[in-house]
Amino acid sequence: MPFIPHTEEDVKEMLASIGASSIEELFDEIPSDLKTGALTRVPPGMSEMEISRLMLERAQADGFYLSFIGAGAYEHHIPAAVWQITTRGEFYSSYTPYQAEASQGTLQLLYEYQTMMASLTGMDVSNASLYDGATALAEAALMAVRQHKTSRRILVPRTVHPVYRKVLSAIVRNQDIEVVEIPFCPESGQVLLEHLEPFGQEDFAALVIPQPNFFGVLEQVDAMTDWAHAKHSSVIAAVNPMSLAMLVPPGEWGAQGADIAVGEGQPLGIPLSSGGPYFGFMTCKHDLVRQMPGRIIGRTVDLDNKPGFVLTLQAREQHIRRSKATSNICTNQGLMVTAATIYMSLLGPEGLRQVAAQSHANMLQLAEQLEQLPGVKRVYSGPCFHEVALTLPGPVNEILQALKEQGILGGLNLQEHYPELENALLVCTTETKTADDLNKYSEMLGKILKKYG
Amino acid sequence: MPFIPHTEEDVKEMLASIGASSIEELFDEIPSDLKTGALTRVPPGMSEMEISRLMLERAQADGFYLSFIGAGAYEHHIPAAVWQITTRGEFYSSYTPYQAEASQGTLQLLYEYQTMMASLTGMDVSNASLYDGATALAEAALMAVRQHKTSRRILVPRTVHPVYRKVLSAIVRNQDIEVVEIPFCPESGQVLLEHLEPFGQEDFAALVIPQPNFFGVLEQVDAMTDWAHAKHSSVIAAVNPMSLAMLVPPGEWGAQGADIAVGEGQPLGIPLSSGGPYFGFMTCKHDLVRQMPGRIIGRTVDLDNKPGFVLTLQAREQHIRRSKATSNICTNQGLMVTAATIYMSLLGPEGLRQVAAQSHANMLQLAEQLEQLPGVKRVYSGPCFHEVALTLPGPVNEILQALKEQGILGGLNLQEHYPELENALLVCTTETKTADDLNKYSEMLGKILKKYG
Amino acid sequence: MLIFEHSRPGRRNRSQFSTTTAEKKNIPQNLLRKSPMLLPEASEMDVVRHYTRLSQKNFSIDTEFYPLGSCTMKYNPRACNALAMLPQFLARHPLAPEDTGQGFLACMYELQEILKDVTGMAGVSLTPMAGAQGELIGVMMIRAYHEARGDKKRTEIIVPDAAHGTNPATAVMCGYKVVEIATDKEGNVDMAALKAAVGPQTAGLMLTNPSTLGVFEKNVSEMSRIVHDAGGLLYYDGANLNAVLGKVKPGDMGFDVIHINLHKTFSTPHGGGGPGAAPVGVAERLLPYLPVPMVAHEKGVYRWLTEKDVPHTIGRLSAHMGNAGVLLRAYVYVRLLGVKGMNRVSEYATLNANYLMAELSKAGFEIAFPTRRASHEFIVTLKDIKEKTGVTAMNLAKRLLDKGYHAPTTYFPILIPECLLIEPAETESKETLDAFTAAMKEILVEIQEQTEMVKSAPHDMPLRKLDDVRAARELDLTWKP
Amino acid sequence: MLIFEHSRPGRRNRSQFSTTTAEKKNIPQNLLRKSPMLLPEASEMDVVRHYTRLSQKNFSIDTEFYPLGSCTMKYNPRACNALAMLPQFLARHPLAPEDTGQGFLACMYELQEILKDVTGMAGVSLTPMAGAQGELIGVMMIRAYHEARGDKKRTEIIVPDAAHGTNPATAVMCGYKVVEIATDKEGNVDMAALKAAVGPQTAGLMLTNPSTLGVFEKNVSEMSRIVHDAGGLLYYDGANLNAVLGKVKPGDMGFDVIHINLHKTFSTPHGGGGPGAAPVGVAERLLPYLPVPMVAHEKGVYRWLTEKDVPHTIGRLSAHMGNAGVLLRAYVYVRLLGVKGMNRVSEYATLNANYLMAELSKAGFEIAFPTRRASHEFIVTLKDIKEKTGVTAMNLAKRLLDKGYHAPTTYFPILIPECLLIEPAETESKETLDAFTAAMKEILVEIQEQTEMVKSAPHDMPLRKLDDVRAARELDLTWKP
Repeated sequence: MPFIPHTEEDVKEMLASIGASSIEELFDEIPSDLKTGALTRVPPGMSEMEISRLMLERAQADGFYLSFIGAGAYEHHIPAAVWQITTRGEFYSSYTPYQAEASQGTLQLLYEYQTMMASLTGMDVSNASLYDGATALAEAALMAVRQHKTSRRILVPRTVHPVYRKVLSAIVRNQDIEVVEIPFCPESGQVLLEHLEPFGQEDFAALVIPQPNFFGVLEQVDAMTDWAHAKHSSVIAAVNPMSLAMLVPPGEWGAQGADIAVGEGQPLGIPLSSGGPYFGFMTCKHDLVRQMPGRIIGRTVDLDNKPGFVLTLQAREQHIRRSKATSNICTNQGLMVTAATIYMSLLGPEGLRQVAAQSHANMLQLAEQLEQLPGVKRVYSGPCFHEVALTLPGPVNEILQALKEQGILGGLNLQEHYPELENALLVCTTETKTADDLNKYSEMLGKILKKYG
Repeated sequence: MPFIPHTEEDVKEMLASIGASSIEELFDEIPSDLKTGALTRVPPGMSEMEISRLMLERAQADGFYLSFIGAGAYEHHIPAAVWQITTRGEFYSSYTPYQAEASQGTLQLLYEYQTMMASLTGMDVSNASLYDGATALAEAALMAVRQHKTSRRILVPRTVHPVYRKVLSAIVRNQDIEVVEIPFCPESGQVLLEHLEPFGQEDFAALVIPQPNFFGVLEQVDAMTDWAHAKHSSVIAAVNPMSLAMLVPPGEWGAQGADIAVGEGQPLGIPLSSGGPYFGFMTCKHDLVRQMPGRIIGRTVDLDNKPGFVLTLQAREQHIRRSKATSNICTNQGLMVTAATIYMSLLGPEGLRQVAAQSHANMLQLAEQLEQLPGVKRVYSGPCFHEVALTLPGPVNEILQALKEQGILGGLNLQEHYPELENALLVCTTETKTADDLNKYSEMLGKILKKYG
Repeated sequence: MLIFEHSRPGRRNRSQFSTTTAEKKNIPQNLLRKSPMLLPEASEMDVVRHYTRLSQKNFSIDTEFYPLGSCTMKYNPRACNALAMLPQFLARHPLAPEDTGQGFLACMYELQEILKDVTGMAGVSLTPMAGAQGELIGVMMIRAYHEARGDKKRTEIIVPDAAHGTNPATAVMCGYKVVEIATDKEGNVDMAALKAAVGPQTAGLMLTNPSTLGVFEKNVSEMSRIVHDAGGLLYYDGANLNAVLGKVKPGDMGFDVIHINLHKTFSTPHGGGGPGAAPVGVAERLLPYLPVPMVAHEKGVYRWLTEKDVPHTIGRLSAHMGNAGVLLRAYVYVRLLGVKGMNRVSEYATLNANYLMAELSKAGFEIAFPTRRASHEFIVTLKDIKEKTGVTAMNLAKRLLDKGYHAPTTYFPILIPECLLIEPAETESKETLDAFTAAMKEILVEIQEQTEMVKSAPHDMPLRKLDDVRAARELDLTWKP
Repeated sequence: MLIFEHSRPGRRNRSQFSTTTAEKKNIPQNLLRKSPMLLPEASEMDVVRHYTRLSQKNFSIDTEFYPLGSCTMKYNPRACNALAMLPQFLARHPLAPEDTGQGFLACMYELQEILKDVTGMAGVSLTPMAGAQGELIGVMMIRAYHEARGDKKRTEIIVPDAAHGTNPATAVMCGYKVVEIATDKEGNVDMAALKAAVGPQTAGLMLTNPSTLGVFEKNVSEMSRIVHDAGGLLYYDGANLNAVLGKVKPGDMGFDVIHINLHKTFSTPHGGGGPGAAPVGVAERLLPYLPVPMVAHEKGVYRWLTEKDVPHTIGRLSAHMGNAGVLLRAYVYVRLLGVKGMNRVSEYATLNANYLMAELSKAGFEIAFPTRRASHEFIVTLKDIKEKTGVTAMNLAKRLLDKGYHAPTTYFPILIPECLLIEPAETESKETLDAFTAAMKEILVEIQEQTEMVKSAPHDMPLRKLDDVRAARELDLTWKP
């Protein structure tokens, strides 16, 4: 019996102690008409050897590609130490640190994480993570609405990740919160004040500002932040944490800084893994801390006055407050945060700066090379971080298919999310791409585009 | 500076404490004419990201094959837990357990290992491992010579692994020990008493008995053991530990059992890894323990009478005895033994029996299928464990090449080591081979052999 | 010592640094960061040493017995971790084309099918990233169902008072009013209360079965009838599915929607508090509302189902498809167990719970529902002990830490005073349960003989009892240099 | 608790068991095992838990500072482990055709070339599996060289009295007589003794430089002249190569043969006592004798060199090609360090040693060779302390364990009474060295004020001092049920 240690003798002795004649008897309170018949779609058990081979074969079949896809999930180098430590049994198989004295490892790590994330985003406090970037944005919207007493409107530019907007809508819909889409400038790829103004006539709880936005373009965050604050609304920053090694952090946007910063933590040491598990981060100004969902760790002392760490502000949470909780969330993405904390510690500020700078430089280099191909040009004039939208001289899906046959995943077809963007491709470079990689991409694309010349 | 933590300020303060003006000054006792010029063949440093990509590309280039090669190194399934635990920093990065109080983890594990190996081989005691199977055989020969006062001859059948015989000769050569080769029966593939007799006229220190032998054939170990003992010589068993889940252990061979058992520990949870690191094991009868080379762990008590473990019998070792040591060896293969101990614990007696039984059954099945191909027949009539020597109707290297093009590594060309064995192939099956694998092999070989029909 | 205290200005971990300098840069000056980042400047060894040592300060399944009721802390097979982390799986971008991920998608598809079978549901979506999100999605589907039928008067969700706190919190997040109903003294939902609560305003009932009181709701079929007759739907909180896996299918009990905590029943790691994964399953009538993406298998090819395929979907609830790596681990687990293993999970979990309940009862502990079978968990109450000695459930819990056992769940469910909710899980051996019982007996003696010592436990942990009140009052949430 | 004590008859770890039954069997009855195997019958979780807990009882580089002289306990980069364990590398059979291992062979070839460069040698073989085997192979080549020239009168190997015990033990294993020569009071080999010992019977001299006394043999060039003039060869024990890596090439000092402990200088893991790896390098005249296999690179293809290519080889010293996986780790390490990193290793190792020597001297400890520069290690002697208080070097070593530091090497080299050989290695920070110095100072006070406490250390470890004498007298080497 896989993972079940009982010997026949054990079972006999245990049943004797219970006073039951069989294991089946222990289920005698279940009405017999409810008992399950045979499971028909669960295959017979496999040995570890058999499943290992199957999984290895499937992984082999999926293979490796030279990928230039970004769009919210980014391929960065992850130091080997990160996951060798993260998967140690003491982190991997431990429970939520409710018993603080038996969980100081996880608790201290989370406190360190909170410190790092607050500093990276330039905010005062951080929670211990949320599910992912998209749900973190939705939680931020709920938080802003709780804080803002009069409005349930959230302004969200169309330059925010399209799936994030879908998730946001799905989650807030049932709480009568209105998500208002803000258009953007088709030349620069940014939201300009002129796009905001029409929506500022009416009260709104928050403005979401993406940085960089979905097109990789940098928004004019200072002006946007000040505009929203002037309207007595909150600013929710939706940021790529890796970009913050290079860019002004949300806490310093405009005169007062954003109120809440959220985003996808995946770039900080989490493998792409077909989309998860990742983690959402959330930081905010101090006065919002009691509105923040999710777990929060605090430093305190023990009976001997020695410093230690505990889960704190639990009065916000569902297991205490039940229907009055700030959110129904009762987990964080602890193991992912473990990895991210080790990742940030291994890279340090200078390492993170280098990753960001190299990712950015590679994007500029690749864009330059690709723009030399006939018919290829940048869609937007705004400055970019490490992604760029390009117009191609032919149908994107067809071109991507041709690139894939050369082992290259060329990027994301933007038309999937923006019907108006015909033949537009979103291309990403991180520090993992070498000059050879960029050359390979531009050469291959050059060859393929001959057909459309 | 990779792995060097010093800041410029650290260096300044440290030099000030030393009273030196530069790091270079610390090398002032080295005559300047000895100082090295530039290193010309060491390439510039790479980042972890760069070397990771290079290694991944090289690993990919090497790829995976369906392998039927054995010949001393065997592909067995290794449970995932084995290496996840073995590579924990506390095992991976610890030193030899000289400080017993700070090394109880490693010491207890080694004591458990000694217990398992002694039982598996049916002997009284075990050391904590040697380099590999081949050197373990050489150490056993030296040990037998130390024990036997009058003879420095060792009888070694040609059915012993050819490379083991080479290593044995290379090591004992300088100590005026004579290695005498014993022929074998070309029909059965075994050493028969008639092959031994001519070499028993003169005194000899030990007879080596392989089980199974290099051809996969099982030797008549009882008769051989009794014969050697009758001549007042030691018996050194050279065994595959996995086979002992199925076969009579050396400690029970003949009337008295073998005196020393050695072998390659690789089948017990160690990956093939192009040949190493593996580990050699050595067990023996109690009265030989003080002749045994290598580390030995003993159970004792601490000042409070609590049980604990220490390195013991160190008086045999080079760091105490120097030129009078039993051997110059001062390491074992600690990490490999860690893996093997976890492996044996996870499989248990029944698991090990199943692996052995399945490996054996697969060999019989494959041999049966291959013998149905025209021109393919078993070379030897003796019973086999999980390897079998087959005669092919064409040149082995050419056929192996053709199989390789189909992703199959078909076995080892025996003629490399036995010039008289033309067109003979040594084929191995372990429990990792499925019926589909065996079919694939026999079908492919069938197709290839058409050419030679 | 915090990682920041290992930091020195200018210390560099060069092997993680680029060997070349990024030369191009084109970002307006006003957008460039000027303020420092409070990240450690430490050597690789110091980081490895720091976090390795930290890890050793944790209890975990790999080191201790964890009888945490309602959490199902069972062994997390190491093969699940190894196989989900095969390099190709880790490297795969979520937006990579489907034909570059057929191996991965095959695993997801098969997992969907297996979960449909064990839950008795018509459809499954793997998207939810945690139990609470599974609940949210489940209730959203209930709402979508009523709305699609134009049935707008249904404003209430009924929840038993023994339910997990997530149930009412979730209902509120979906815009519902929560109606709590009482539990009878045998641990069942009070049927009269249910009948009284149900009406045309009822959107649904959320139920955990076996309940958080560790007993099976015998009247579940009748409850189903009552709620359905009133036009409401039945939500199955899968927190305790481990207790009946392979024995009873929630679909057969009449449930319309279920979430399955893979980190409980399917043994994906808890990871110090996540990530989890909680696929949702639905009966026929809720199929149109399942969240996307899901995986379809057509003509030998696996592909994502999107909004185009499921036009009435409640939508997307994660940026991609949820916690794919967790799902892979669960997939490996179910394949290892196979069809027979499904049954064994609930059988041995139940055997362990009933045995431990019997032994603790014999040892002198008061069982909350002594006339009932335990499901995979049961409740001990220290009400009497507290009244007599002042020793609380939390004191006992802390004292257990000293003895090398993680504490059971304390003070939940809240309706049982001074309770310990104990769930041994099927992967623990009789010896471990016996040793735990022996430790509990020792504490019983200590409570009599060394009352103050027990009250001030723990004593043998790296730290003594921590001051929660101070933590909440003098908030210290980030380190300042 | 031993793993055997977690065992119960009939307990099965089924996920490791075949799901089918082996049906064929054809082995004579008399060859089949009848006796039981004393292996544990335990669940996977119990095994994982047992060995995880055991691991926590170890000191290790990943958790503690390890100033073990002559052992070079530096940080073992985790990337080396990860990359050597890529699935294809692990799966590759040693006898697989060369064209299925070009990636692996390329690494081996490049490692050979790099080691030739840093040692200044003409050829390198990667085969030896440990330092002691490297030595054995080195001396075997010396012997092969003399024998090939018909020079049979050379029967002696000269070894300084400060040498590692392996040196004389190895010489004896190669059939040589060992002649020990003395050390002068500055820690150098006594040149008069060397001259007196050298003669036509001299096969070679084995030397560690910097020596095990932590100082550089300044007269090494003269020693080389003396030995070579007498027809002997010079053997370099690479145990201390870390001290001069990139600074001095053994080949430039006149050495004919060297072994390089990769588990020291090249940071492959010690693994609780192995596996190591110790490639040998040789000067031109010993090239014909190098052990096979080695790797050649011809026309873009890597291939093994065998006996056919190196007809005078001393042969094979392992079943395959030595500890390939260890060599891969060393390869990754040298590529991470690169040419500049080679130099830095010796520079910062030397800086750390000299700093710690200065600080401990200021703290009141007696340095064995106070007038000399430390190499990467140095010696503290407790001779005076022992005379005054009875506290020994071993007492201090055990007390250091209580304070969270692994003990330095004690009682080696044996010619310095009550010695501690201290090697901090380059990967430790100034803060760690300062903290270690502080701990040493504390112990100095404790020696005065709490002498008996120090003598009975350790006190804060899982066990107190263990009885070695009883272990050797009442041999208990295997557990009996």
